[in-house]
Amino acid sequence: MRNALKLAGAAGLSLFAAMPAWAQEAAEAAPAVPNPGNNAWMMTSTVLVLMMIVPGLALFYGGLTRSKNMLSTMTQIGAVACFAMLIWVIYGYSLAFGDNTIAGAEGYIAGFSKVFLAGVTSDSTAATFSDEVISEYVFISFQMTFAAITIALVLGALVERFKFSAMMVFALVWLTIVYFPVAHMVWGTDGVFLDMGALDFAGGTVVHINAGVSALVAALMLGKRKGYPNEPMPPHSLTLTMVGTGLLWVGWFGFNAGSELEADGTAGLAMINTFVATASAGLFWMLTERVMGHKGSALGWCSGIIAGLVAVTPAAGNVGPFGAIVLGAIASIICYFFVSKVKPALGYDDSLDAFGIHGVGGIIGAIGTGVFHDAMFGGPGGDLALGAQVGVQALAVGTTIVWAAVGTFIAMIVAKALTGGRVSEEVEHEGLDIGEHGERAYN
Amino acid sequence: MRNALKLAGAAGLSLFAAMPAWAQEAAEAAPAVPNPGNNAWMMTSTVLVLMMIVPGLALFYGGLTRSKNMLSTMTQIGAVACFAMLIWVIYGYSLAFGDNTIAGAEGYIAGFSKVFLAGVTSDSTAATFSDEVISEYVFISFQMTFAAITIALVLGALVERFKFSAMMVFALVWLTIVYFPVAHMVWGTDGVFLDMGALDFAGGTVVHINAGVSALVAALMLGKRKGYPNEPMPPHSLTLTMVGTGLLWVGWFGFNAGSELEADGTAGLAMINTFVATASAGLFWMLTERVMGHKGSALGWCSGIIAGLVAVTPAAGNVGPFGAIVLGAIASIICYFFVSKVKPALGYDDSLDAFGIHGVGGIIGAIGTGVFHDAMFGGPGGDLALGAQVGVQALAVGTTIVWAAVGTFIAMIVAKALTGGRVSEEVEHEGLDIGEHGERAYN
Amino acid sequence: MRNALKLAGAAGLSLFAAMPAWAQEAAEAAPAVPNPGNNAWMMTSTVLVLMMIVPGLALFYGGLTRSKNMLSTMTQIGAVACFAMLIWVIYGYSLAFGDNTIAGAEGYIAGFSKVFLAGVTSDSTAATFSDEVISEYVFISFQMTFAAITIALVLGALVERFKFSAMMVFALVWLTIVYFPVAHMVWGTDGVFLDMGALDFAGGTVVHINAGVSALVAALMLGKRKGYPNEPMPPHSLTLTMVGTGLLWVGWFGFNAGSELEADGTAGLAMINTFVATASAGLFWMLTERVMGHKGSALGWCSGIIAGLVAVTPAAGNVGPFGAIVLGAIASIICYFFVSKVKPALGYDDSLDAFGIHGVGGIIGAIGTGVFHDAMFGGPGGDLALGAQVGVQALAVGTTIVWAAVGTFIAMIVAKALTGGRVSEEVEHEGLDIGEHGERAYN
Amino acid sequence: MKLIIAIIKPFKLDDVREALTGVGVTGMTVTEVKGFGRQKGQTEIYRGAEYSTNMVPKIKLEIACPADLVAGAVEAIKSAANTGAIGDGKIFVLDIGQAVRIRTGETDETAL
Amino acid sequence: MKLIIAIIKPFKLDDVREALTGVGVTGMTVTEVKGFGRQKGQTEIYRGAEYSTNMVPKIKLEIACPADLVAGAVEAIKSAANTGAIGDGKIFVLDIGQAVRIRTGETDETAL
Amino acid sequence: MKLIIAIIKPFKLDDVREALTGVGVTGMTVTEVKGFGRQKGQTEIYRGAEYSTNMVPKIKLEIACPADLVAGAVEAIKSAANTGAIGDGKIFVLDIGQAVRIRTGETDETAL
Ligand SMILES: Nc1ncnc2c1ncn2[C@@H]1O[C@H](COP(=O)(O)OP(=O)(O)O)[C@@H](O)[C@H]1O
Ligand SMILES: Nc1ncnc2c1ncn2[C@@H]1O[C@H](COP(=O)(O)OP(=O)(O)O)[C@@H](O)[C@H]1O
Ligand SMILES: Nc1ncnc2c1ncn2[C@@H]1O[C@H](COP(=O)(O)OP(=O)(O)O)[C@@H](O)[C@H]1O
Repeated sequence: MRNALKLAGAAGLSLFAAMPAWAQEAAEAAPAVPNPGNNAWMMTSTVLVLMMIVPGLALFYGGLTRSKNMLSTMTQIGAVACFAMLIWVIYGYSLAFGDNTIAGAEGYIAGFSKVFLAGVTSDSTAATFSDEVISEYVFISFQMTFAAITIALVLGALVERFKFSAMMVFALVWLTIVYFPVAHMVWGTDGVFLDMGALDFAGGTVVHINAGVSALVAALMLGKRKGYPNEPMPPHSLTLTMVGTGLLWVGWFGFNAGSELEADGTAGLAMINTFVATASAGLFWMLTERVMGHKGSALGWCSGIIAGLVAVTPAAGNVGPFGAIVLGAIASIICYFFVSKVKPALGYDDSLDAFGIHGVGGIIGAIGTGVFHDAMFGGPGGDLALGAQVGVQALAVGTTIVWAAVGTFIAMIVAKALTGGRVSEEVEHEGLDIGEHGERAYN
Repeated sequence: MRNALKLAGAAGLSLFAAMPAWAQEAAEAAPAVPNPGNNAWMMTSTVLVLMMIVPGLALFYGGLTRSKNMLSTMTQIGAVACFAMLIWVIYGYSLAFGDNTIAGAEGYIAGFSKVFLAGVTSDSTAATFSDEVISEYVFISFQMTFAAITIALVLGALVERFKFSAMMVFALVWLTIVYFPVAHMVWGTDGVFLDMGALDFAGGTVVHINAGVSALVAALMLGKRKGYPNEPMPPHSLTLTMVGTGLLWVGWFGFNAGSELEADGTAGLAMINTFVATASAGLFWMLTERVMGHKGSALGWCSGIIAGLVAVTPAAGNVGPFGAIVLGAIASIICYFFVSKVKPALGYDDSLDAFGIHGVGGIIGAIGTGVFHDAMFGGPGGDLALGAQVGVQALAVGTTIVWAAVGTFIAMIVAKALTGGRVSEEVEHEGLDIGEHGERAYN
Repeated sequence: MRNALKLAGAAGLSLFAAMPAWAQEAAEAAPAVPNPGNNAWMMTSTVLVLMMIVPGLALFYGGLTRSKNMLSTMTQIGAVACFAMLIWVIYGYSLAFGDNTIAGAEGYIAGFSKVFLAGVTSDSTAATFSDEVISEYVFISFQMTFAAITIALVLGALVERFKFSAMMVFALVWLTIVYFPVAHMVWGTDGVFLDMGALDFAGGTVVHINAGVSALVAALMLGKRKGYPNEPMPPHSLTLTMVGTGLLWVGWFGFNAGSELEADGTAGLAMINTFVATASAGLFWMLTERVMGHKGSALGWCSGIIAGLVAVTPAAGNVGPFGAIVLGAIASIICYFFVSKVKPALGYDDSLDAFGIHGVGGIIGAIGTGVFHDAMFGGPGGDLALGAQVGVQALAVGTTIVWAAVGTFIAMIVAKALTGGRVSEEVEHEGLDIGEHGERAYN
Repeated sequence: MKLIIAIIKPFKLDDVREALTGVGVTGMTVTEVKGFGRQKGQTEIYRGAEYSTNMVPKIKLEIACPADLVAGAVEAIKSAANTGAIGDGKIFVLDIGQAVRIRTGETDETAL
Repeated sequence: MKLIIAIIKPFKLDDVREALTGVGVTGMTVTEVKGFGRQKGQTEIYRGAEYSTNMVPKIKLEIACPADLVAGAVEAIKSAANTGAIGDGKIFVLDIGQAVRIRTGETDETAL
Repeated sequence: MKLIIAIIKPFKLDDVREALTGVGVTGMTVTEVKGFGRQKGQTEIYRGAEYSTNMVPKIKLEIACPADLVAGAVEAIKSAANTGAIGDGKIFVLDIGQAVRIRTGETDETAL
């Protein structure tokens, strides 16, 4: 979702310019009713984001684990998404998007006015960035899927050893003290990031930097998988990982183009950028592998696709297609080095590179959005004070990093205290499928 | 799809209230043209329901069978869906939604006026519950996918032993004498269930109770799989079952929110309920497993998800989100006990629990809709005569059960007479993939 | 996409007939703003076509190869799609849909006016066939996916031996000299096929005949897989092929109904035809197998589904549902014989039958559209000079065949010259997954 | 000590294992194999390409046991695995020179 | 009676089976195995993590046959499986003490 | 020449292979098998249906080696594969009558 205030004005103007006088009057007179086209697009987008989680992310992550942990990986993703949805309607939506605020926390968190969705009915609407509205239930659902996927992304660093119960406790605390506040900072009408003019079209900060940094901190606190890095742990099914990659790409259009909240031309821009940044990133990862003396790999293609999607998330409606292509390429190359060189050098076990791709890619995307938004690079942003915008972006990024790191630290402490955090050595060795769920993925 | 008459009035009123006078006049004067937003949403919904069948249900069911029957399971689902589509356009749509009726069968079946889609063109429209319309071809397609998935669901009780040819004969008879009449009772403008005021938003009666009860009767008539229950028959790929579960959930939004026929706020309500009832049911199944002294399982999560989706189907636009959460939890717990305790105790072989989840969950959903529709439980139904509504719901359920049981009995008799019904012992033993299709799923 | 000029007129008329006078005036006065419903449907359609490529086609083709080439097949599809997307925004869109033309090539290719999407912004629109518009970025994205899937389809004839680098070079040349010109002939406002009145609703000529013929020529030039046809090369996972088939069917609604560019009744017609032609073709392939003394097979069902989808592509909005059913059946039967009898007799190695299904099915669809468009067969075309229309269709088909064959010949020469074209015997033997990508699909 | 190698039909595994337990065999090692012999494999057809595999899925059992148990074990396998149809499989008996239980280091008959 | 155990390259299976049929062998049992020896395995890289497996996919054949057939069978395998490249595999011959055909109860050479 | 057959726990494969290399073994053949013995398998439950498999995944090693290497090899396996817990596995030693290297035709000890 982009800078609401600024763009809302512009879109509103152009819309009105395109309408005859009688219609303008009518539009002003009538109470807001959602245009079915916008509602339809937002429902479609919501469904697409769910598809990113199950089966998308479940397959992407699951294929990368060993077969003895396949069900554990998929079930943790599925179950934590369910849990996030329930928390969301109980108090999450209120804390992130409620219309009052907790005194003293203005700009950082909303209040409890919409706990249990108080007051929302089928006729309630939520404003878009122009003067249109969509059904509030649709908006709540759309945003619900964002919360669900973000916590699921964190698991990428923790699979193959994190207890199911620990994950549930972690999710409860983390969503409450990390996700809802950061979501409010970016998307709340008085949110501090929005206020400082940070550009973040579809939630690069809230979703990817947040998840990536939290994944890193949690992985450090949880410790390495037994045998890592000496024992070979090749992906048990790159086929499934590729299926997951495809579904993530497909679903990401709901994520990015849906964040416009309308089926308009800016959504179209977000869509084309989500195509080309991703295509560029997929190819550039493989190219980088070649340049580094290796074969271009299938997992490289997948990794590039995700890196590109992550990087274009904040940029989607904020840059031009050729800015997006360059951004995708840069993100892909840097993530490649991070994942293949920096991580092994540092030796921590971010098992599926949740930080290496979502964290690093998210940061590149956020900063890059500040650059490529400029008209000079084909962006829709006019001639900006480039340096200033980049500074604002960096400030938002930095704040998110610190917030996520501290919050994750607390959430992990609680999770470990209540559940132990990590499965027993024996379960880790036999696999979490049998140990935690009493099943095998393949018979 | 919900109670058309009652809700249509309400929605119409609120819509008009929101429009200036000139627009009201215009709306009355102009012949009905579909709003592209509603048409778009309904086309999207239709596509989503197809995705529920292939690959959704095919994977969900297929993953639960043994690998030697994988292709048989998937092909039966795919082929019977194709067959249902052809029957639908030839005479099914006419019998269910045609505008005349067969004398003496008013309320139970429509007539032959639309056989071969007589009179339908690109300009034909179908009314929604407000005064909007959608393209009739879109409506026919949407409803076509409902017929196709319902017959496919029945197969869950019959896999691993039911002949392909028997399935085709069964489908022809069953659709004709069970599905089309029951669909008319629920959705026909003069349908008896509609007439008595039964609430069924998206077809819980027609689809799930119908399919579940038919599955049970057919399974009893077909007999157990050789070796059941002594021989272990673990799912050959819970991974694929989880993929199917995800796709079913994703597609179900077309099913439930699409049943509003418009992209309005009630569709939004159906959407959010389909999220939270399902999330709740997924977690409550796992929780019940824990309470019963077992591990929370991946298949438990999947089973809960489906139970929740089934239960929320009649309720989707008829209850509030917190009613939906409770309904999902109840359905999940009861289905758990049914599937894990009652079925083994009774000893019949409903192989993939088509009755245990769709039948039982459907009944809970139908009755529960009568309860949670009430404003007292956060439903949109105002203060109702709760007991009376529940009575009406129960009557519709009971009628469906009897109708489905009798019709299935006849259809199975015919299928067995013409084809033998069951594959030979040898084929059952070698697997239906080789025996019926001459292929292996994995090489 | 259908014959723009003719149908545009008709649709415009009926639309205006349905509007009150004040609205007609308003519509004339206002500059074109996309209706959100149409934009929403086109974005959904675009996403659906991407899903056809990844994971759809990747699984469909991948499942049919041996497991040692699974990743190679999927990665080639993914990477070539990415490459096509980048080429598309750089100069492809301009050459196919740009608004100037290269002197002397009028009707065959557009010019360079929109290279790098020059001049396109979020406010740019593209005309539909009535007097509506959609966002140009959405139109570009939609068409981008068509270019991407077409080149990916060609790979079906080349898998298990074609070098990754060769494929990239081939794609660059082929898109430039085959795809962009043929797309312009069919869809360009001055395109020669459009001009002669050829009917092609969703691109049967551009996509399927083009890809199929090119696949045949390329396969002949590349040579057979080592061991073909003596060594058994059974599909390594028909399960995944069936998943791919399901996703292709689901996505094809974006392809076909999306080609209307609006969410109107004609899109509804395209949708229902895409259901029933496909259902018919799926069943008729299995039936033909039975008639020929074999078992009806899972792969037969899949093959029929694809044959039906291919055949209905040019016909989607141009025939009635029962014409579509017949067309699907005919395509399925002929493709069956082509693939099972003619190909083995001729002895070339079109590995996954890209020509046998897309080429042959595409030709049947194109000619059949000329026949079933006629009102006599329930088509929307009125009483036409049937013979004349069929002649026009045949001319378009013939031109495409020659163009594709010559262009592919050139592209393969270039690819072979620059990269060698084919992997070494050793790599072919070990599998391209290890040899070209350094990975295994399953561990 | 002897090593009994038995090739049986896969669906007979449970019966055979029970029969062996009945005669005092306490352990065995099981491998999924493919057998080639008199029994003909199934024919698969994919888009007109026919593959008659000739290879039939079988289960191989390896049972180490003291010499005096061999006769009973062979008999047990023979009757439990028999269906009377072609492809029921074979039993081979080989000599074992030495046996060790890894956990305890016990050797020979006590190791089995 | 002898048990011939042969480890060969997977793609040689059909050739070897034909060669064996040629010298009168009527049955065999086939297992997918991994071999460790002089031949080096492929290197796989996943996001920078390199795995050199050292394990190469091989096919193991087990052929029970009368002693007088052994020389011919070994020769047949040797020539059919030979590519001249490292990793072609091995042949081992062991003694079988007893053989039984499960279906008929026939024993020893008639059981093969 | 002897054929050492060892059944071990899967996760011990790397350790055992290294230990064997250490005592001069240059090749071996590895098979994934399931073992039945004292060690109990895991219980799986699917919708209330409980399956206790009794079958535990194991790795089978086959090592052909000269007689004088056997003692060392057995010792190496024994110590590398030992965890002290039930299910560590077994080692069996059989006689090999003849050995051939397919690539070169070398026979007996030089073939190993
Ligand atoms: N000479 C042999 N050596 C090793 N295994 C054999 C031999 N002959 C048969 N087998 C195994 O026994 C199985 C059954 O043999 P087959 O000839 O098909 O039928 P039958 O058991 O009735 O003799 C084969 O599938 C194969 O696995
Ligand atoms: N000592 C051994 N015991 C058992 N199998 C062996 C032994 N040595 C080699 N093998 C098997 O033979 C295969 C080929 O051996 P290798 O040393 O790679 O090449 P070569 O066949 O040319 O000697 C190995 O992959 C392994 O399966
Ligand atoms: N008599 C036997 N013959 C062949 N294999 C055996 C035999 N007994 C045990 N095994 C193998 O050894 C493995 C370990 O045996 P088990 O009895 O579980 O424990 P332990 O190794 O501690 O004695 C079994 O899983 C099986 O594969």
